[in-house]
Amino acid sequence: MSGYLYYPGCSLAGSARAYAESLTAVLDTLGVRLREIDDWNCCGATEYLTLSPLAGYALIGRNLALAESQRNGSDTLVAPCSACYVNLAKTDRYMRESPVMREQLNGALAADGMHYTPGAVAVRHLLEVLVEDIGLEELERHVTRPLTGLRVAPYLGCLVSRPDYDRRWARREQPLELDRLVAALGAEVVDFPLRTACCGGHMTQISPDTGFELIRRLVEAADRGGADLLVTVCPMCQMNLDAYQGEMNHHFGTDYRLPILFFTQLIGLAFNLDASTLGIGSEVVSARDALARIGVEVPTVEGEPAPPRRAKRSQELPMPAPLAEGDR
Amino acid sequence: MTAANGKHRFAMYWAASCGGCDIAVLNLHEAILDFAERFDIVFWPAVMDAKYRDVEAMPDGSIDLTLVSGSIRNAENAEIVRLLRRKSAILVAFGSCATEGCIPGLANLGTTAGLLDVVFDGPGTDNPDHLRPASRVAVPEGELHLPAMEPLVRTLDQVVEVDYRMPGCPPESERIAEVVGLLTAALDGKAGLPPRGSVVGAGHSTVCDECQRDRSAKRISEFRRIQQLPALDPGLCLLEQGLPCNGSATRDGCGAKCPLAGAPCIGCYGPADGVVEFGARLLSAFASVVDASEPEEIDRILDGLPDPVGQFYRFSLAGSLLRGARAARTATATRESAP
Amino acid sequence: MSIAPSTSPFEPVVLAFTCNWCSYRAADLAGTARIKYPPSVRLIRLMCSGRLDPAFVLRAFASGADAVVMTGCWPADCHYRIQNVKALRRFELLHRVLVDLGIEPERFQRVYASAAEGQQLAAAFTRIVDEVRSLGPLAWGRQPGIAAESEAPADEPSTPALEGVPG
Amino acid sequence: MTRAGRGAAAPAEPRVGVYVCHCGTNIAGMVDVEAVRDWAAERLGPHGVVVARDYPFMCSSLGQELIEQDVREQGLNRVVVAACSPHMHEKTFRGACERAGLNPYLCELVSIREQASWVHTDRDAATAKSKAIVAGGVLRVREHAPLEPLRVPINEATLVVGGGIAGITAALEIADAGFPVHLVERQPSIGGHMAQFDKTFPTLDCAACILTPRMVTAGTHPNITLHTWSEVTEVSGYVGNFTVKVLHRPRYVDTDLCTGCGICEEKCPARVVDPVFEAGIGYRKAVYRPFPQAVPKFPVLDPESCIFFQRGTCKACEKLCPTHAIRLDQQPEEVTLQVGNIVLATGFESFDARRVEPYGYGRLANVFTSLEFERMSNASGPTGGRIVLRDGVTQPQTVGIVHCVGSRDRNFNAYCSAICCMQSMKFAHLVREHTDATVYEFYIDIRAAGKGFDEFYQRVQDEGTIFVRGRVAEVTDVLHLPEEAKHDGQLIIQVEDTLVGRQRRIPVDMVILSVGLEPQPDAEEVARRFGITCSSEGWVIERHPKLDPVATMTEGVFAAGCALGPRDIPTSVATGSAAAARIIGRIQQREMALEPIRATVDTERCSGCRICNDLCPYSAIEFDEARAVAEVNPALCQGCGVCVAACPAGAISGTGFSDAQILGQIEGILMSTNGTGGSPATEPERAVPA
Repeated sequence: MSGYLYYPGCSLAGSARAYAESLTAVLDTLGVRLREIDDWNCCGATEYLTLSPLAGYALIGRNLALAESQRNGSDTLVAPCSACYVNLAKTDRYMRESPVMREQLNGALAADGMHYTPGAVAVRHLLEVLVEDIGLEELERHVTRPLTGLRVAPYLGCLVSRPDYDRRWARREQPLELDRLVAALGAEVVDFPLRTACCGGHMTQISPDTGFELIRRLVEAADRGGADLLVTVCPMCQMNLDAYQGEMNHHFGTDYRLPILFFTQLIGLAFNLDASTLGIGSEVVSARDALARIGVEVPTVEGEPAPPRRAKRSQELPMPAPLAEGDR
Repeated sequence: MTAANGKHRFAMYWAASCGGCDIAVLNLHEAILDFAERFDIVFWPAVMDAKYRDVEAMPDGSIDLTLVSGSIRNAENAEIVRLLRRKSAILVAFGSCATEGCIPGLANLGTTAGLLDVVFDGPGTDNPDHLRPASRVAVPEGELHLPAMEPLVRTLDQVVEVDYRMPGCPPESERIAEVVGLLTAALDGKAGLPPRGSVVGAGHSTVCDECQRDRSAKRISEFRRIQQLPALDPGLCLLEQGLPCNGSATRDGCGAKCPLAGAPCIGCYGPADGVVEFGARLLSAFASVVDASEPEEIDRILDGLPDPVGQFYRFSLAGSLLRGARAARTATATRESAP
Repeated sequence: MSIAPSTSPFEPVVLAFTCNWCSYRAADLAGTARIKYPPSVRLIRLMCSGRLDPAFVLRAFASGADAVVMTGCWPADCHYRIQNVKALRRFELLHRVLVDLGIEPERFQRVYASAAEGQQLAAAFTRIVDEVRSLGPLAWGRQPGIAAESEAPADEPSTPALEGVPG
Repeated sequence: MTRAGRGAAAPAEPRVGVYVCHCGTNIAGMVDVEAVRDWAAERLGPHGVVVARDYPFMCSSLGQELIEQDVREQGLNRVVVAACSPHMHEKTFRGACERAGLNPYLCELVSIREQASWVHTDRDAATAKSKAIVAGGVLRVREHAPLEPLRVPINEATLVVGGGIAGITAALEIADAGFPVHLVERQPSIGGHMAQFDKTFPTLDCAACILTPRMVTAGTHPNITLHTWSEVTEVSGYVGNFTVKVLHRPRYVDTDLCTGCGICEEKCPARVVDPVFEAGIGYRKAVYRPFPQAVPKFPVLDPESCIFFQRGTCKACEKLCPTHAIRLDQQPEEVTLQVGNIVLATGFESFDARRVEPYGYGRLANVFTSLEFERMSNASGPTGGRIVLRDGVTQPQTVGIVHCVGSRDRNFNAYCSAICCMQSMKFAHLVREHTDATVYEFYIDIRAAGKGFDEFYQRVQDEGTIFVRGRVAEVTDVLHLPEEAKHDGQLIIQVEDTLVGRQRRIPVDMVILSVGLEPQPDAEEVARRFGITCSSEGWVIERHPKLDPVATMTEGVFAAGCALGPRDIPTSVATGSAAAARIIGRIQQREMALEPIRATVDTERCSGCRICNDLCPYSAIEFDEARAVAEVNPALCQGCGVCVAACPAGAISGTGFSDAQILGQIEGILMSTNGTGGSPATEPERAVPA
């Protein structure tokens, strides 16, 4: 497996350290090499672009230029954070499409003797690399502790599959890549329609009532689906759902205790890696009870799928089958 | 016009030519004696001394039959063929160079300047002062003149009107004997002349007509060079063995000597009657039987023809529709890149 | 005599060969729907792109076309089942030959268009004209020095009554 | 090298007439037709043009008479008409020439409308291009040779593919005219989608009541052979003379013995969801008739769901059949049919609503598709006509009907599905008729353009249905707190109400998705099999969308019904009848003239290289081993010209599109049209003022 250029972004060095630790542990196991680009800077988040587009895009473009100059055979730039991923992909796309933008940004970069050739690197999210490049079969091969019996709500957040500049996701409204990955680990995917709904973003700071309601919907939907825990692919989503769950409960008078893990933590558990190397324990809503369901009580055999939760009534009309992979 | 001695007056000129056509005529063997009986040779630089001014002194139309071999490369070639045209009753473009341009015509793939660079400054040439031939050079004795090279090699009919064309590199001697016999009979008034402008000394179909190799419906999955074949099937069509044989589009008349000897036809007899572009016929035929439908696979098979222009235009470039395109583009590119 | 003065912008002449069943009808559809494309594109109808003899393309370039387009049915949608595949094979080989003969690759292109794709065909024509416009005229016959051929006799391919090369 | 082409030599010195059409202002508005006329007369004079005229409408009888008169009086032996596409009026002008005694193939129609006036905006450029097009036509027509059309006999039998209402109509019309018809249907019964419906809009008459008599007539008609549970696997030949292979899938029932009593179906223990006729909300047995009025009356046995085929034991049907008609060892059977014409009435498939994920179909139990609702509202359907939620019991109190699901949506299909406004309003009426529910219609625009349609729209409005103009964003069971707490268990429809200009969240018990119509999933493959073309969506392309809406580009193959695009029942019936009328006319002619565009080999020049031998998909090229030459069988040749372009010896020539004709056209089209010599301002010598 050839190496990938790696853009960690600020969260992975801070609030989402568990993400950084678990992805390192998992990729080491898979033998995938990440090469962190030297001297990277802020991805631009959302603020810069609204204040000063040129400065914002130039900030992002600097990361792309660094990646290009450090390519050395790898031409995929992996970002684990959804916001970083979108910003980098967006800038590359705009530079490919707009000669004006290309000229302006490269003009700005030239101040530091830098240059970016649009399309020089392919910006991709870690989830996509794991599912498409490494492949579910390879992941399954490393699963030594199937997560049988663990019911998981797969949550992508709003940024990964939208706006999807390069049409990488087959079903943008409800991408199933994370579902398939979770299933490959042996866990049960629960019905969770809010895969791509908003986690609240910065609303927790600006308008807490709105933020809490957005968090509530996600937690409530996962709970209704019967989830033991929810996995995310984005540091912002993880923080909102995990750190603000208590305040949300307080606001609505509810008592949800839904653990929020990074998908890499779940993969690490299935690979039978030590929980401490996966950053487990650093979450606010403890995953201890949920994780007790695997590895301890539940035997590690391929189980029958869980029975439907409602008994079928005789007059009930049949439901259509779920849309199969590859259907139009 | 017939000379006082009852002989017809004959001339043969070589323009840009290797001399092979002249040798092919001499190769008539004993028949050359008959030839000498029937013709007064008034001008034939390859075999006898002659002066242009002698030709200039002849009355217009006084030469009964003139064969011109070679393509038109320089001002001298052009001047002499115009002179001969004026002096000749029948002018035959003789051999591939005169009819189609032949090997000299491939010079049109580059510029004259580029050609001179290769010749006068190539790795095998010691020319420290980078001298080039010039059409006028002043020396102490006066000014020397050399005929200027023309920017493009031309076929004879691009310079003067020709009465007949006789293809081949060189034309086969038997065919020459036939044609000379035919024209002699006509000059003697014993037979009619063939229609003006027609091809003489060749057939009306293509080389496959004379080739005895076994053929079936064609599908080519690989083009190969002869040394890449494990063994040459002695009886099977060469094209079907993957050898790029030009026989299917090349006018018959040579007796299919090359393919019958196991060497692919290279196309020296030119196209069949009425064909607009020889190279087009060949490339269309080859491409039609490429056994592939996907672009990648088609590409792979076509990669077996590393020099398609050399394959399809070896003899006909100077007479082809796009004969000057590459020279012109190269010249433009050179001019534009010049400071 | 028809060479545009150097001050006026160059407008290429593009000859497009069309298939009676798909691209010609797409061109008809472009007309019916009043979809615009540059007037420098001129069409010739064949029954199938498989009828396109390489000699037609060479003749077109020799007679003054700045670009030639082969249009036809999409792969596997040929009205004559598989004949567009033969067209494709010839296109590929002819393209190699043309490049070796000094014609820029953009001057000979192929475009697929079903009978319903008037819009797409017009867009392709517009794109090709733009590309060729930026290449400039082919005009190899009028290069300095090359024009020496003009002294050729009546045997020149173009009949004397025809004008020289437009564009 | 000489310029001699390979076409047949012109019989006499060409005398060409050029006729430039104004087409009202269609051409004259963008092309200076007088300038084109004058230019042709002057500059093309050396190429044989002896008369050039313009006329407001060349295709009018006066325009045609102009040509006829010139042919007679001026001895024209070639005609070029510069007007519209040859696909429009080639026959017209050839006819005019023929009436004047000139071989019709000595006429060339060049298009300065579709190719110039309609696609360009610069009058000078369009005029210059028109001159070039005319010059191309003149230099081409010089090389034309007189031709005779090929005549082929028409087989009386017709193949109709698809047994929906369009196919049934076409089959009945042809059969009633006295000619044999083979009607092929993929499903066990004819009837198509219409058989699934309860009511038809806007009259609300019962679908079964009007359809079943026609099905029975088709099933018993002496001139109609039904091939149900069958598919066309191969088509070869050409108009008048197609050979078609039809695969009869095994029914596992001997139809000679079966009486259609239904005991096998009743006794069959395997009960499975019926995704086809019952649209997935009802059940059928492993041996079944899709519905009681099925034609033919014989059941089919589906081995996928049959206990015997899956587990090896059962055979209840075989044991209990009173006439011993069950044949569990039946094999597929292929029959070969000879037909002269073909009607493709292959219909549509409903859009798969699961693809619009935000609408939750397949996840949210009480989201239904239009086809599911059709079956539910049908008295003989799975609920006996009761409008209920997925639990099979509860009547909805509120119903939301969503229009344009999969239609008018660039993510799915850009086109309008034509029937979904009307079917949605029909649903609203039916819900109101059967329940007290409040009904919402969520629409983009109401398209009620048919006869009685808008009146129906008014009626449904009067009945109290609430119309909300806006595209539904989402159907969800995720509630927004606190205001939606009371709607737990219901569905929320999120929509931007564009008439009031705000977002609304409307709670409902039941959602009906009015799904669009899509081509059959194998439409492209079928098109390829029948040698016709489809649009990029997959609908059959008509020969002309307005003037020839049921013919295809392929002679002898017609289309009807929704194979051509979304349409309602009356239009499906109309196109079925229209296709039938076209075919009956042809059969009565007994033979038909085809364009004489064929390849021929000059065997004198053929060297027997065998380059061409493998190039013809119709096997028209034969190699004569004895003479070592190739020959073209004109009966099989379709005139594509591939072998003409391939022949290395130049020994193959093609009529209608000879080298000389095309090279002439190239020369003409590339002729300078804006040079100084031909200034239209000067009075042309040969012009004949109109």
